[in-house]
Amino acid sequence: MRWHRNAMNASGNILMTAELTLLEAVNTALARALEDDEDVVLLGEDIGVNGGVFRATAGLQQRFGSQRVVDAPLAEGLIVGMAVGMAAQGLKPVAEIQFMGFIYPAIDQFINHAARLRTRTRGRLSCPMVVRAPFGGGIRAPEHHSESTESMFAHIPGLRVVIPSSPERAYGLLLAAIHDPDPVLFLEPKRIYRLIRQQVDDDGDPLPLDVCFTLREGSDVTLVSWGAMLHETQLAADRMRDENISCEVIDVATVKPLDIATILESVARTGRCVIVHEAARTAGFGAEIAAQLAEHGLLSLFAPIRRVTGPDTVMPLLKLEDRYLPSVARICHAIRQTMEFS
Amino acid sequence: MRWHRNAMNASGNILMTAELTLLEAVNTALARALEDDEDVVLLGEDIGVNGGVFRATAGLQQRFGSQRVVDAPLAEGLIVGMAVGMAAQGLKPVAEIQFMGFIYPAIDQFINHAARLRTRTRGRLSCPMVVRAPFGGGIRAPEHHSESTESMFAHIPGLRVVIPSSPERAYGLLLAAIHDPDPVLFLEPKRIYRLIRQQVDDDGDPLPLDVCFTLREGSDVTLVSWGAMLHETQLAADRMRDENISCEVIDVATVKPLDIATILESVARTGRCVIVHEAARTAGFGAEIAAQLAEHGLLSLFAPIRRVTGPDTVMPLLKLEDRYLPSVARICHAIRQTMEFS
Amino acid sequence: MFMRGGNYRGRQPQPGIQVMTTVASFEIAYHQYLDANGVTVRDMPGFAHDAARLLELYRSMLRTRLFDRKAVALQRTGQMGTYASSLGQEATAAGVGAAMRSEDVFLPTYREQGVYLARGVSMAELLLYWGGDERGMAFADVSDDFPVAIPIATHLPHAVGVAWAFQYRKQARVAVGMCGDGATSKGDFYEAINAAGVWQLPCVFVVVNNGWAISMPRAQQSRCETLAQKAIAAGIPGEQVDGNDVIAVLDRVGAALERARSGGGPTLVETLSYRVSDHTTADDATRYRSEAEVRAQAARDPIDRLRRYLVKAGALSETAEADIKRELELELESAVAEYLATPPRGTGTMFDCLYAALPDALAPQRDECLREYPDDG
Amino acid sequence: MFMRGGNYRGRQPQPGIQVMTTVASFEIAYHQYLDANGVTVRDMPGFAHDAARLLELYRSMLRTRLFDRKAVALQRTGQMGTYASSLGQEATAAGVGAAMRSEDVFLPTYREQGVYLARGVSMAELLLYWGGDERGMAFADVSDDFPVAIPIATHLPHAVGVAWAFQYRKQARVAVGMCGDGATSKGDFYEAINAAGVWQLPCVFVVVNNGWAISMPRAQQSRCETLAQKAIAAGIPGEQVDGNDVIAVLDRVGAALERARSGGGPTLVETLSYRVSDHTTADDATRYRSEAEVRAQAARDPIDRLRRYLVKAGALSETAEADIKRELELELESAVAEYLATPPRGTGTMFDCLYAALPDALAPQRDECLREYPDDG
Ligand SMILES: Cc1ncc(C[n+]2csc(CCOP(=O)(O)OP(=O)(O)O)c2C)c(N)n1
Ligand SMILES: Cc1ncc(C[n+]2csc(CCOP(=O)(O)OP(=O)(O)O)c2C)c(N)n1
Ligand SMILES: [Mg+2]
Ligand SMILES: [Mg+2]
Repeated sequence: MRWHRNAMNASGNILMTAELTLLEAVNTALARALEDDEDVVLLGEDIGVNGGVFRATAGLQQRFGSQRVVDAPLAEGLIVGMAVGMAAQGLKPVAEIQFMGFIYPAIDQFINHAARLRTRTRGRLSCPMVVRAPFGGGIRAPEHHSESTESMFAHIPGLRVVIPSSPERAYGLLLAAIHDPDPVLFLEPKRIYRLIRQQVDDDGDPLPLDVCFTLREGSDVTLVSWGAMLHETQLAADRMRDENISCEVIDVATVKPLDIATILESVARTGRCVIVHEAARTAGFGAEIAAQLAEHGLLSLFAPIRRVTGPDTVMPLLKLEDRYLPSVARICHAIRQTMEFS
Repeated sequence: MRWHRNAMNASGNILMTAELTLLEAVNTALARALEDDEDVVLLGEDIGVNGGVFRATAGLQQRFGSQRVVDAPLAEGLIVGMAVGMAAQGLKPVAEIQFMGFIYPAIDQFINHAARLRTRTRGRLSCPMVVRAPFGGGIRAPEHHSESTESMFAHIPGLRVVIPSSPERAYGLLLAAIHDPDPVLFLEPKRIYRLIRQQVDDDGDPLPLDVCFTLREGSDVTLVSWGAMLHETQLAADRMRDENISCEVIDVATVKPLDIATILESVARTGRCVIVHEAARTAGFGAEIAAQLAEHGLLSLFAPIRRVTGPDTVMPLLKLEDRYLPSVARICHAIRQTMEFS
Repeated sequence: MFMRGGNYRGRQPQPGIQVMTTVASFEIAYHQYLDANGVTVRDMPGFAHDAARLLELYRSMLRTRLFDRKAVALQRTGQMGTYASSLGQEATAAGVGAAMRSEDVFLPTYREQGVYLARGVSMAELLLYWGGDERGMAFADVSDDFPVAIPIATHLPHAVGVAWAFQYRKQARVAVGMCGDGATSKGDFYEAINAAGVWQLPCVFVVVNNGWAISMPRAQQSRCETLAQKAIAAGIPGEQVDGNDVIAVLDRVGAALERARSGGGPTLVETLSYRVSDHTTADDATRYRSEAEVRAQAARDPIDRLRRYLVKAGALSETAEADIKRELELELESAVAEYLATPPRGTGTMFDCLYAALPDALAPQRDECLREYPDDG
Repeated sequence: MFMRGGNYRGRQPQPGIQVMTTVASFEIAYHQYLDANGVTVRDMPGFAHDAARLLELYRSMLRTRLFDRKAVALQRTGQMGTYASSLGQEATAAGVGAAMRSEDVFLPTYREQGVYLARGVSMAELLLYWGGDERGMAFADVSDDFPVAIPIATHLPHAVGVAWAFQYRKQARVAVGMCGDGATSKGDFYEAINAAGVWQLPCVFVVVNNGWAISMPRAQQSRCETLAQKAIAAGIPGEQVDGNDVIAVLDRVGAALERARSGGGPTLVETLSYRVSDHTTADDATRYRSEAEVRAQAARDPIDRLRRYLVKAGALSETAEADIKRELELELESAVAEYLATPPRGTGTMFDCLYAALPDALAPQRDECLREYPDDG
């Protein structure tokens, strides 16, 4: 990280600005949250001395102590379940699941507890907790390390599912998730952990949850994506410009609850929509967006809504994983099909 | 059960026909499978002497012995994990999860193992197993006993998700699931376990998996549903007939993999589609069907695709659960909106 | 539980010795004060010399029994949902309830109304919950206790988290997680006791071994001789207590709470009791267990046991007992009236406590809901 | 593990007695034959008098070490994916591999290439798998062994299911599930050993306690004195073995297998070893443990230990050793060549083994895939 100026933001926080990777932005946001609120506690496997297998928590235990940055036994159900108990006591636990492929022992805690503790007690108890997990493929990792199953979590009432796609949004959305009074699953697209650096103000200011971010305006087709696939989606939009096709690019960012209004408004203008995600197609979150467009935006549509996604197969091991992930070419192909439709 | 004739079917099996409830049809299919193949073994909590909390396995331990109908310790992850091991050894375990609300500790086994053992070993090992679970609301049960989360499982590559909606289909589809060489999640709509009796031939003949069943032909609108909601959907179709609206009713039956062809073909004729499911709307399986229609059937559509579903809230306790479940009135309302759309 | 040895690292076996080295050994203790006839089998603990304290325990057990009986009756007459009675297990509930302080946090299953009542949850609230209304878990007078956990053993990791928060904030509070014998087969149970051991958290796990998990007898859950010994896997103390002896329960759970409160770490207490009732009102236990077995348990009844002791000790007269009963009946009657008079939740309230504030995305669904059910808000 | 008492049901404490009753007691044994210097500390088991058998074990350990070393080298030069070396743990792998019969079923984690090799899986297959190709788990010569389980402890319930199938079919076969010390914190581990106990299944659980779970030292996983004592929670035998003493491993795992095979039920064996390497090639262990600790382990090296014993016993000459090494190097070289020459899987094969037959619903996706990558089938 290269910090390069100090100032203050409106709320009087010291403002450090640096060119950060997404991973460093996560680390910076965690440090900020630990600094600002002693109810914030990090919990996970290998997050302490080791600083996390991706280094997302590097230096934090050294800086904040082992009472604030806690190495847990190897048990994901326990980790998320403990977070529920801590949160019910008013702490703000931020749990790390080492890879999304190991989150499944904890689904029970998400669906049967975290997401409904407030409902079940009519507001007497609540769950202000965050579970962070790196997800997605493309880093040549072993089996079970590359899947994207955000839509399974997006189906859980009472949960938020947030996915940053840039260092800046990682910083602002993670702080927002930690401040949020309800449970948030924060999925970090590990393929772009170190892909780009971006100027990030460490001013403690969150970005809004529950809204989509329009990354680029365009008039011919709306491209909707989230997480790492926005990288390819943006490249596809660049390439389309050369073909005189103007793409609007939307980062969904908060997958649940979904800000369909922004997408509808865009598609009302462009009349065309291509949804890009890495997860398997069937019952992926693209389906929900397409369904809402088919329900509320049908008359705007000039062409079928296309989904460019991973196939409904098991994510293959590293030799083939690039063939699984939607490529720029595949996205371009879908955009062209959409444009040519009549 | 009232058995009322004996005969033989084409394959020479003794044919018993009876008026069965869905629950009895499940029991009959299990008995048939146990009878026909000693590799079939039942496994679950309270399925033995007690015959299952819904009596789905009533009498089976008495008849086939405790080596074939096995009471397991209280551990769902273990039960499904054991089934993987048994299936890899060539047995055909049929595991029962007492309520779908308790299946989540086993999701890890579904997604990381059962559904991919064949892929991971390139066909050397496979998982010919069935997991049965009663699901859905409407029986005034305690918390966590009423949810429907089929879409979470429909997202898992390599899995089949099958949901019967009548005694006849329960019998035929369950046998098909047991014969299937791959893992099947078989979800039983407990609200209609005892709702109607239907003539069922205990002939050991499976029904086809991976296909939708058209329950009623119609020309104005296609109603797509599965499981218990087909009951209300059919009632709505009846009611619409009085309003001179002709409904085609499709039972999806196998949710994964989805037979979209049947639905597309129907909507190509009717131009209108209402999808009805009990599960929460967002990322429910209705989204996948709507998305595929928006992709492949857009030009057929005269009106937006409507989804009539449970809201994205926690399923309330029994005092309000009827208000959560899509009512006949709600379905009729959506049909009328669809018909009136212009 | 006692541990000897344990420090295996330093030890090396001697050459030529034929036996292997023992690197750790353990014992599991069983505690009882009153036998089934209400006769003391051991010197009484200090608190038991206070008759008022014992009468309070007696009243607590009776209160639970009357509440359970009423709840079952309401269910049978269609005025309530499925209900899980604790008939025969009242001593465990009363003992745990009396051992805890109000600032402690209780994390129960569905069969611990007795502890909730001792904690200050009202009867009307419990009836409301079991009647199918989430407001029954809003608890007017108890702020931090957890709602009933229905998915077996899933609340035990919560207890660890709660206890972790106490330790972090240096509060002298204890989290008490209760579960059944069946629950001890679940990974969550084990992960929780193991983690509580790692951090030496102020957490007490009470396993109510009532012999059955629906139709599964205790012996089919695990080959272990006692459930208390599961503590050994977590390196924490574990012991067995006669769960129908309220004095033993209060004494041992009290000791575990004291140890936890003063930094001594977690304990697992197995209370041996018996589920005299069906599993729930939806169950028919005659399908899987003999009536003889159940009848034999009558002799171990926890309320009779303490009554005999108190009567013999001259601490409980017939009139005193009648007074207690009358008072409890009155409380129960007014609770039932309050429950039955509770106006229904409006349908729209389904959306109220889902998130701290309703997200925009859900507003249309709420509107749709209120369009269909406009009259009840 | 020994059990005494245990039958608590029949016991009643005597009135007036101040101590509580002990209802169960347990001991955990530790086994070693060769000390770190290769000196016997105990009379050798029968098989160890057969020099050829010991040489075979020696060769097996060496084979694993050379394979690991080569795999790491391939990874470092970009010719393979992330790899988990078993450096320092070869005795456990060789012992388990030698104890099993070919008809048994092995269920490993990612660090047990040594056992796979002993089972007849080829080096080229293992390289293919770690090189990122599922065909490496298709195993030409081993039919029933499970593929590597990456999600920790999730394969132990599979072992229970496999063992259940053996028991059901009355086959004299054993399922062997291996996992690490970290894995013992997971509910799956516990649920599996508990269930194996309930049905007394032919199942052996080998916990390789190598001191670390990535950066977490063993002591932070659990407060228990030994991991072997976790068996007590399941009511099954558990014992500790020097995991760097291949003779002890083969002897004790062999005994457990024999007991399992003959209907005596499951056993948990904890083998004490040390992970000398980084966790995987993606890890840097210097971030969390001292080099001094690692260096100290050199003295416990399992291969050196057996070599010293064999040399002293006159069973291993320098030329014999050189011959073994040369032979292994040749095998390795040809395996690497085979691996590197394996033609890639066609992209369309992603769809091939998903189901027994490709469902219609997936055909368009397969077509789409082949349109994008037409050249490789
Ligand atoms: C995870 C889970 N699986 C299954 C059930 C269904 N179920 C409810 S109670 C019960 C038995 C519990 O037995 P035990 O823990 O001994 O408690 P008890 O009912 O005896 O108090 C079962 C299997 C459940 N609630 N949760
Ligand atoms: C369920 C799950 N959680 C986390 C991980 C990530 N992970 C891989 S190996 C490992 C440590 C395992 O330690 P141990 O069981 O001792 O085995 P060892 O690596 O020492 O052989 C972790 C946490 C995983 N693979 N699975
Ligand atoms: Mg019980
Ligand atoms: Mg380890």
